[in-house]
This record gives sequence, C-alpha cells and structure tokens, in this order.
Amino acid sequence: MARLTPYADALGITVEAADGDAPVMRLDFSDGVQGRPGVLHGGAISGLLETAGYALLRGALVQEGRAAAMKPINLTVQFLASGKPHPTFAKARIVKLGRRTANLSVEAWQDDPSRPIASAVMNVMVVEPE
Amino acid sequence: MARLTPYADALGITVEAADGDAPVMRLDFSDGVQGRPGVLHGGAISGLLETAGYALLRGALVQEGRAAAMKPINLTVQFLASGKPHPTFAKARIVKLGRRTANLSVEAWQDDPSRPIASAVMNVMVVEPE
Amino acid sequence: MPPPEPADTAFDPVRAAPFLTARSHNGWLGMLYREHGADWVELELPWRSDLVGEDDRAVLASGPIVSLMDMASGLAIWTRMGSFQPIATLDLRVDYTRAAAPRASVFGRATCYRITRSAAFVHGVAHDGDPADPVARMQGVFMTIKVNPGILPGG
Amino acid sequence: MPPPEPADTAFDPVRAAPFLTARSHNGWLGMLYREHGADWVELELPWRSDLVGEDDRAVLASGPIVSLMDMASGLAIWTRMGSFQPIATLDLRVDYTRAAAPRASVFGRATCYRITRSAAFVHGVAHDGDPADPVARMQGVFMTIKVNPGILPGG
Repeated sequence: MARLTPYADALGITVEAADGDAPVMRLDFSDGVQGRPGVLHGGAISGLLETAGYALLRGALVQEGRAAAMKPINLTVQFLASGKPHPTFAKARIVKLGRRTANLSVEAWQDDPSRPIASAVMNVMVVEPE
Repeated sequence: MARLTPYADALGITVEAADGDAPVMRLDFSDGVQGRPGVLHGGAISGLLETAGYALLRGALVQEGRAAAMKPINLTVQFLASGKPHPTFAKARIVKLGRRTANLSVEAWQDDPSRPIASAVMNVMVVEPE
Repeated sequence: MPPPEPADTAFDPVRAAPFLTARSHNGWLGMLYREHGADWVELELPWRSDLVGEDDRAVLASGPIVSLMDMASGLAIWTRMGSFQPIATLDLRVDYTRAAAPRASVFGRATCYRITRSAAFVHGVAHDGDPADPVARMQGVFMTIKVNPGILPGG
Repeated sequence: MPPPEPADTAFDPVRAAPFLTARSHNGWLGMLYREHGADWVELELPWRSDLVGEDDRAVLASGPIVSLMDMASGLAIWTRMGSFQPIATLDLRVDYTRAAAPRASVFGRATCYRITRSAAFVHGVAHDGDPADPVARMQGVFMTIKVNPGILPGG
C-alpha cells in the first residue's frame, strides 16, 4: 500500500489494519490533535476521515489498473459525538467509482465501531492522464 | 403511522411497507416528477428522501414518548445514478437521536436496494414543547 | 448564409427559463423566472396549499426548495457558460435557516462561482423577499455530461 | 465597584484569536488572526512543508483547510454573539474549487449569517489572496452547548 501524505504523517495517522479491501486508519490522541481540553479536534477527525477515503480509493484505482490522479471535490462531515482522548479509527467504503468521479462514505470511531463519532461523505474527481 | 405531509401526498409518495422499524416510501414515475425527458427529477428524489427521513424519525419519537416537533436543519443529497422511469423507493436509518438533534442517513433505489440512485444525510432539530 | 451572431446563440435565461420551467416537475411546482446577472439567476416558487410541509402551517415544504435551488443552479451555470449543455447534479446541500413567512413565495437565487473542464460549482440562497435574510442556503456541484448521459445522475 | 463596561466584556476576536490559536491542534497548524467584521473573521494558515497533501506539489492538504474554516467559524459566531460560549460543530461541508498557489498561505474567512436559540449557521471561503477567487467554499452548522458538554460533538 502506498505511503500516506506528508500531512497524514505529520498529524500522526498510521495504517492499523486492512479490513477486507478497506484499510483501517488510526490516529492516537496527542496535544497536536486536541481541540477543547481533553477533546479530539473536529479538524483532525476530518483529516483522518479524508485520509481513510483517499487510501481506499487509491487502492481501488490501482486494482482496476487505472493510473488516475485524485482531486478532491468536496467533503461533508457529521460530528456525532465528542472525541475522547483515546485512539480513533476510520474506515471508508466506496459507494460509487465512475469514470470521472468517486463517491465515498467514511466513518470514524473510538471504542466501538458500531457507534461512530463522526461520518463523512466525499466526492473525488478521478482524472486519467491525457 | 401518521399520514404524510400535503407535499408528499401531492408528489405521489406512498408508504410501501415497513421494513423492521423503518417505513419504505414509494414514488411512482409520472410527468410531475420528471426532469430531463425519461429521467426522474433530482428535486423529487430529494423530496422522497426527506419524507422517508421524517416518517422514520416521527415514529421513533412517538416510540420514545416524546411529543417533540421536528424542524429541518439541513440536507445533503448525493446523486449516484440517473433515476429511470420506474418506481423509486427510499428508506431511512437513524444514526443518532439526541436530546436536541437527530442525524439520519437515507437511501433511494429503484430495481436493486443494494445499488442506490441517491443518498442523503439529514440533520433535524428536535424541539420539545416548553 | 452567415453563421448566427454570438448574441443570438448565447444562452439567455429570460428566454430559456419559461421553457425549462413550463413542464414536468418544475412545471408542476410552478416555478417562475425573476431576474439574473452574469453568473446568477433568481426564480420564484409561489406558495400553494398542496406544497406545504406541515398540515397546520402555511409554509412550503423543504423538498420544493431543493427543486427550486437545483433549477436556479442549472440556469446560473448555463448563464455563466453562455451556452446550454447537458449537466447533472452531483450533490447538493441545503441549510434551512428559518421558516418562510406564511403563504409567501420563496425565491431561489443561485450563483455559479466556478466552472472547470468537467464540474460547475454553485452556491445560493432561498428567501421570502430579502436575500440578506435567507430561509435557506445552498451549496452544490454539477457535472457536465459528455457521453452516454443515461448512466449519469441528476435530472 | 461598578459593573464592567460592555466594551470590556464583549468578545473581541483580535484579543481572543491569538489565545485560541496558540495551542493544541490550531497551534500545531500555526493559524494566525488576520481581520474581522461584525459577523465574520479571517484567519491565515501559512504554508508549511509537512502540511501538504501530495509529495510532488507544494499545496496544503485539504484536512488543514477544514480545521481553518472550523476555527474561523467559531470566532465568527462568538463575534456575532458578542460573547464567548461553548459551541460544538454539528456538521461542515467544504467544496474544493481549485488548488491553492504553490507555497501560498491559505486564508479562511467565515461569516455567521444566522443564530437561533440553539444553532448557529455559517458560510465562508478559503482563498490564497483574493476572496472572490476562492480555493474552497464552506457551509456549516454549530450547536450551542448548554449542559453536559462531555456528550456533545465537535472540539
């Protein structure tokens, strides 16, 4: 699997495991991802969600033999519960992978995968080389 | 189950079935829901998605014994595939039902529930009587 | 015969909107053209008793507001492009800031603020008389359709 | 002792922003206060090599832009409210319209356009010098926190 972006590395995101085809990303709590005291910052959660989305999509494009670049279109994040000072995980699902765009659904959780603390919907432009 | 809104009735939305706790809504194709010739209008799909969301949330509030009013906060709709001139169905899922807000995820499909033509994320204000 | 002047072929929302809102879903809702600028179009959705979202309040449901913003967005995109070409809604977000006044028309004003080779970005407001005090606020993305429109979303 | 003047207690983003952006995630990102109005605040996120989204391009990743817009939104809400009170992000949407210029600072300008009893609505742009030519466009909703902040989202 390709390495993460400089931003993901700097934030402290690591690849925890591969769950089927989808990599599970991990972000440990630290001062650099803290918002209100003792609470995970919503921006750091968003960064984790996006990183999980791009990692899955990159892998799927490789699997299809497509040397396509990914360009973000948009991201809509739902904040469902406070992030505690615990490790946080995220996993994406490809809803649609078309010729020009991909649509992904991503969830982030802490102790229980069935109780997400945040979710995201992402649209990504998939640009084939000319 | 409570009756639908005047708008849902006028658009032609009906209750197809109850799948577990979640009602499945149905919208038959007609000129009044048509966009481009032969294609279901994205606005009509959005109306179907919202109607499925409110119907499920109203039922859940009743079940919890809460006489709360629902006020829309927002709706984000993903259009995943063209809607053909076929019947369209929609079913919602409550992601979070809190004291003041609810978060719902809704999908619409035509022939195959596992291949949605559109999805929506909704936030709804839940206002208890004073 | 000389080719037509650009002024004749350029997209004109004043002429196109009545045609595009006369039929099917937009026609059923009863949308009307109001005004436009170089990159924006405003439509009107008159209040009607069968479009309300609650039995006990004479306020338009939120579904028709999505349709209104979707059509205003399409017109804004074609107006900025200067031509009519097939587009499809990729996604649309609407924030509902307050209920409209009872029995009031809702006006949908959409602006196309960016066009790339394959996408068009829009934002807009729905209001009941004063755009600075919106009843809803919208942001969305449309895709241009190049081939095989049947497999692409929107409508 | 007389009660303090309103001018002393009102929320002042010029004084509050450096404090709120000095530490933790915002401090790590390196956000700076730029300017504000009655209902908007603009912050700056200087370019930094470890915040880029791709190895081969000196362009900020999209994650930091979400953090920037989130903080600018919070400041805009407090500025419009005139007081600092706990709020939590309910949801946030960001459209990425184009890549920022290489090694450019990104500026996040958020406007709070509506406050209700329990919610605050924001929109905004991220840009690299000209707000009229944004690199991203944002819309979001925040909730005021009244009791038991531990169970509420955001940060």
